[in-house]
Amino acid sequence: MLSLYPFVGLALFVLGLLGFILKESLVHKLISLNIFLSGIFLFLVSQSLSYEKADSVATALVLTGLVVTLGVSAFGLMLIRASYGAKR
Amino acid sequence: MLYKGVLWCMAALFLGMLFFMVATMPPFSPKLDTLVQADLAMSGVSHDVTAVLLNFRALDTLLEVGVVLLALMGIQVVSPHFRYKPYTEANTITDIYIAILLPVIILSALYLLLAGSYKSGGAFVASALLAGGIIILKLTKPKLFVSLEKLHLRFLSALGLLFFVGIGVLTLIEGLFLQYPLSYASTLILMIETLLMFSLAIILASFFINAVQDLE
Amino acid sequence: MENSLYLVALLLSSFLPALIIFFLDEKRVVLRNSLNLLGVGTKIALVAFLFISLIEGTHFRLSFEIAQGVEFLLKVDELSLLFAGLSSVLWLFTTLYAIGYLKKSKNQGRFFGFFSLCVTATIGLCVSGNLFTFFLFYEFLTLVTFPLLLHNQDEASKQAAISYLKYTLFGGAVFLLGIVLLHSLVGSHEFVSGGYLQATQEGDSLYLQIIFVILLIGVGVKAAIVPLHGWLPKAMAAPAPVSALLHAVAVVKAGAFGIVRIVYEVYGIEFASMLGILYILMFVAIMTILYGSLKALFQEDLKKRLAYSTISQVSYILLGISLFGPLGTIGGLVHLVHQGVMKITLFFCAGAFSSTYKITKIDQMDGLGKTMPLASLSFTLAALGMIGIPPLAGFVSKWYLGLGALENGLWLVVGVIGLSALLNSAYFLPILYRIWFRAPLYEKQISAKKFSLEADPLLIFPLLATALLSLLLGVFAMSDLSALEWVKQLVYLEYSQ
Amino acid sequence: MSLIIPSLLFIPLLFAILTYVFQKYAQMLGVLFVFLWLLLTLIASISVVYEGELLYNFGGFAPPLGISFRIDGLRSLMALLSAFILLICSIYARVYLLASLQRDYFPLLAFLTLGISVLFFSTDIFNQYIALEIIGISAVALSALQKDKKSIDAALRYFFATLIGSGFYLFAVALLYLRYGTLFIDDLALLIENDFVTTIAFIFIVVGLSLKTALFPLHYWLPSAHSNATTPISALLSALVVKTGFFLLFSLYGELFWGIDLFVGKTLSYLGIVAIFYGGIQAFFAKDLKLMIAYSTISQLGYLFLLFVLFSPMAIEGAFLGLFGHSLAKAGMFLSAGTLIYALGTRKISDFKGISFVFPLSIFAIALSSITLIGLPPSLGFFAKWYYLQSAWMQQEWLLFSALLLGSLLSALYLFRFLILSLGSQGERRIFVKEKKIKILEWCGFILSLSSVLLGMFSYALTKMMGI
Repeated sequence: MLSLYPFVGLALFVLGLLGFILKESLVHKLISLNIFLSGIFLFLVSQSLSYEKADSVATALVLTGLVVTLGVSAFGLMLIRASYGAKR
Repeated sequence: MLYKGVLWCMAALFLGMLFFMVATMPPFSPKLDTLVQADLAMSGVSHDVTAVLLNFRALDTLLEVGVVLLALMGIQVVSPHFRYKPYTEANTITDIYIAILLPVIILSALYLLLAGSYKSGGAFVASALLAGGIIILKLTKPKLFVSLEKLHLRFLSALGLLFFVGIGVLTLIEGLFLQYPLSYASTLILMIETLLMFSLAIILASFFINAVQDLE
Repeated sequence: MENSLYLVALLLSSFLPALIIFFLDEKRVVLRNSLNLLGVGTKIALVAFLFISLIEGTHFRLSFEIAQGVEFLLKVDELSLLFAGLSSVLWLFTTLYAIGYLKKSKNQGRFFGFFSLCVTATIGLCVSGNLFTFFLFYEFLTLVTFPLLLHNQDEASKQAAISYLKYTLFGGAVFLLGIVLLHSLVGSHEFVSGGYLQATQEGDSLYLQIIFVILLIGVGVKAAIVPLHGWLPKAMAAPAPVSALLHAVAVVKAGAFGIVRIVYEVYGIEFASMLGILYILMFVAIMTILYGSLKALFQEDLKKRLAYSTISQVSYILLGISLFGPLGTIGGLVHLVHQGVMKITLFFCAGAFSSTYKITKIDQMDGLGKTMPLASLSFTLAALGMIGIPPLAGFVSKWYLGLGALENGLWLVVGVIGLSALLNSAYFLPILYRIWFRAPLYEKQISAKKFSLEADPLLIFPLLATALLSLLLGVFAMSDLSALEWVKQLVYLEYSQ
Repeated sequence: MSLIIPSLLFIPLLFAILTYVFQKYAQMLGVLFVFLWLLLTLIASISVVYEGELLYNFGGFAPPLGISFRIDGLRSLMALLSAFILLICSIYARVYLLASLQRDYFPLLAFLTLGISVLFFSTDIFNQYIALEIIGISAVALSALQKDKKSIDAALRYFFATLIGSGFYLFAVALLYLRYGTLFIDDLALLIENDFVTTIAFIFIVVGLSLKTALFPLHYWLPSAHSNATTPISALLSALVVKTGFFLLFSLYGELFWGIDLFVGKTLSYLGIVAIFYGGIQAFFAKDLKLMIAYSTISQLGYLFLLFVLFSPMAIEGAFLGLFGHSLAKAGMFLSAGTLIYALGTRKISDFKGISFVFPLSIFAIALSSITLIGLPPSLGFFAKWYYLQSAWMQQEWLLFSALLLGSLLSALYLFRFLILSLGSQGERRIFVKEKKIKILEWCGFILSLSSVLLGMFSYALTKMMGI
């Protein structure tokens, strides 16, 4: 039962990581990181599908992880702005 | 350029390896899911994900709300440096727009919150929607919350978490931390969810507002 | 864990005053001094008590395991009381002297605090029951002597302190290496009369010989054996009480004491002589004695001359140890005490000269006998003792050393002792000549007071006392209470194994 | 004792909220909190000593479904140690920081404590992920506390490093969950097999956590973050935050991957050796005092990673003695150095010439810390190396053996360079800030440094308490 989603998740994971390394801009880096984390979530939730129903614990983990990522990204964004702001 | 090329090649190899790993991975056996379904009756909610989030693994959720609040603290540590004055002129179009949109947003948020007990949804989704509403309100009427005292704002944003912890401490009287008595479970979860929605909406909106609010 | 409280009290009697002094205000002179003296008194009383109890056969011991296989062990035996008695009595005199000497100096609180800590470390060394504990106190001693050397806070004392630190830390590291090697070979054992290596001997003798050399280097830095003596002459930049402490009470003696412990109670004298390591020790001792005496001849500075004299005199102790046989051992161990008493007198006198007339060079000492008769007399007594004129203390130790050498038929050693006595007279007699037979450079300042000593009474009293002590130790050497008698008891124990 | 474990969780959380909401009383509440926290961890340690391992199921659901906390000797000791350091650093911060910064400091500190507590005690690998994020964000926010350009940029680097690190960890958690269907570490330990997925997960855990622990090639963020943060925070970061990553790596390695590891442990150890020398050499050539201490942290962290090739009980005891010693000594060193920097208004090492006459206590504290870092007896650092050396000897790891000895020599070199400089004669007379509060600051550093040396005397008791 191979579905496409886990592979997409992994691809996002690797691309996000690559973007993080290659991009110069801090905002790009942060977005790359978000893609990277989203890749993990997509992978986790799609790989845990069985009989077309997502595993409840995996879903809960992803939801929790999403919220954590949200908080982290918001903080990171603000740090980046502070860094640019301090430059001025 | 060479560096980039090498990196791309490595990434491709890496991805290939991961693909190989997934392809050869044994199929997932939802052991925990069966446990969840078995214990669902004890959780006080009918939706399994909500049961996991707010009962079986409530500690994760507690900490996760903590992370969000922590992020707000972090933001407030670094934000006073670059606030700028937003555009503040009154505008009829936005006024009408907000008057129509806001009730819809609030209603949908409440719906999402209540739906959490039997299907996908819940406090976080609802709070995201609500936060969007608050942000729109703030953008269109920048003066609106200025008079609100900082202390009250902080209190409101911490309220959900405080309530959650408080419930945890209260449950210590009878049993273990966050072990809801079965008869109250659904009520407690709903109360927690409601307050969480409220606080999280304020926190999420503060994420945004902290960056744009004027210095006064 | 028998009577462990007494051991703790013994250490605390100088440690607590130190701690309190650190927190005292600089101006609370009286309180500070009385605390110090209280500590000294307690310590001497405790040592005396331990002495009596030990004769009655009581055991004192405190142990607890620091890490797996490494024990922290304190115990009292005859040897430790010998050294503890010496340091606590001399501590009394040095404290009195220092109170007088530093009367107007700054940072006295710091000085006396570290001074007491220094004594704590020395007493800790005395009662250490195994090499590891010994090492801990040895390093502790390094650390607390360091601020004392730095006391004057000028360039010279800084150089001295840094040089001291370099030498002793190197020595400490080497010492530790030796201990670890020994530990990996036979495990950690406590000091036993007659040594424990023979009983547990496993490794080949070459390995044990190498370890001995390593240990010797480690401890020898503090004992100032050549070529590890470099820090000692430089350390003369410190104030006189510190020099007295370094040479007589704590540091140099700690090194010598360590060698005594290693030879007698780790290796065991018989095993050591079987391994042939005594010859190494003897060679080093002879080199040091001759080198120190020769160097002392060419020093213009009084304290430097005394420092080189110490280098050579301390090696008499090593020489005594290296002579296999009870007589040599008696000579070495009793010299540990006698040299301490005589050398501290010399330093007290040097300090008194320099604080009264700013005399630091030998050629400034002309006619001091007239202006400072008491100090000069003490100086003379101690110097004659160092040379080995009977009936002074130095004679007793040299006599036994000579006997020990003769017992083994080591004519070379006898020759060295004789030569060194000649050299000793060559560098001490000119000073005595200058003191007594030259016209004074400085006229005695006539004090307005009716009765006045030549210097501060607190400077004069201790040096008189120690000079008297060195005389008494020689004259009454055969009495039951003398150091010699105690050492004889001790040696009897070591050789009866 | 059923209250002790939940209170280890909710007390920090409660105080985080209270100090955040009631900013006016933040300082008072914060100080109350650190004392309370020390008391709690003390009670926890004592009850572990008397009752053995403590277990607690949150929500009343047993582990594979719910989340449980476990406190054993090692964990309780780690918590106790961190509580002690937190206490001293907070007292320091209470005096050192401006009141406006203290308002932000205490809530973040409470969150950091929460993260540390959850990370140490939780038995659920996803729960530990959240703990990692909590520690990460609060540490980043703390290091940006000063709000100047340098510290914010350093915090940003740190932020990205820690985020990538926890991302990797999350990926590994996802893989383990998908492979074995559980998040409970004891279940995983039973189920774990040596297959491809597990290996990949293991590598991700190792890379992610060594990024957080600043192992040699992944250390790039540490020097700037630790040296640019304000002093009490540098101390916390160096003493506690990096150690949490190491602890998690250790516990996962010990419980899950030890049996199936083929080469990763060796690689980690050899990287550790490189780190020892790289950090040491960088520290030797550092011009900036705090930078020197930060590089010394990199070097000292290398010693911890030597554990992964030996991994005998003795080596584990050694590693944790070393960890305790380094935490205390490094915190003490940062605090003392911070005091000096505050008093002189400069961070250049060459400006500290002759400072020992002005601030002897601080220099003494740094010297005591150096004793621990070099590994001279009777400090904790000595016994750490003692156990390590014995372990390396028995397992005939000669490379490690010699690295341990040479590493000590290198630390001695760079530490003595500073100490001897501080003993030198002062150049021109300079004006020092000599306020009353300097005394308190000096004592804070001194207490930590002293305890790092004196605790060595009790290392046998400590290793017994660890119960390895």
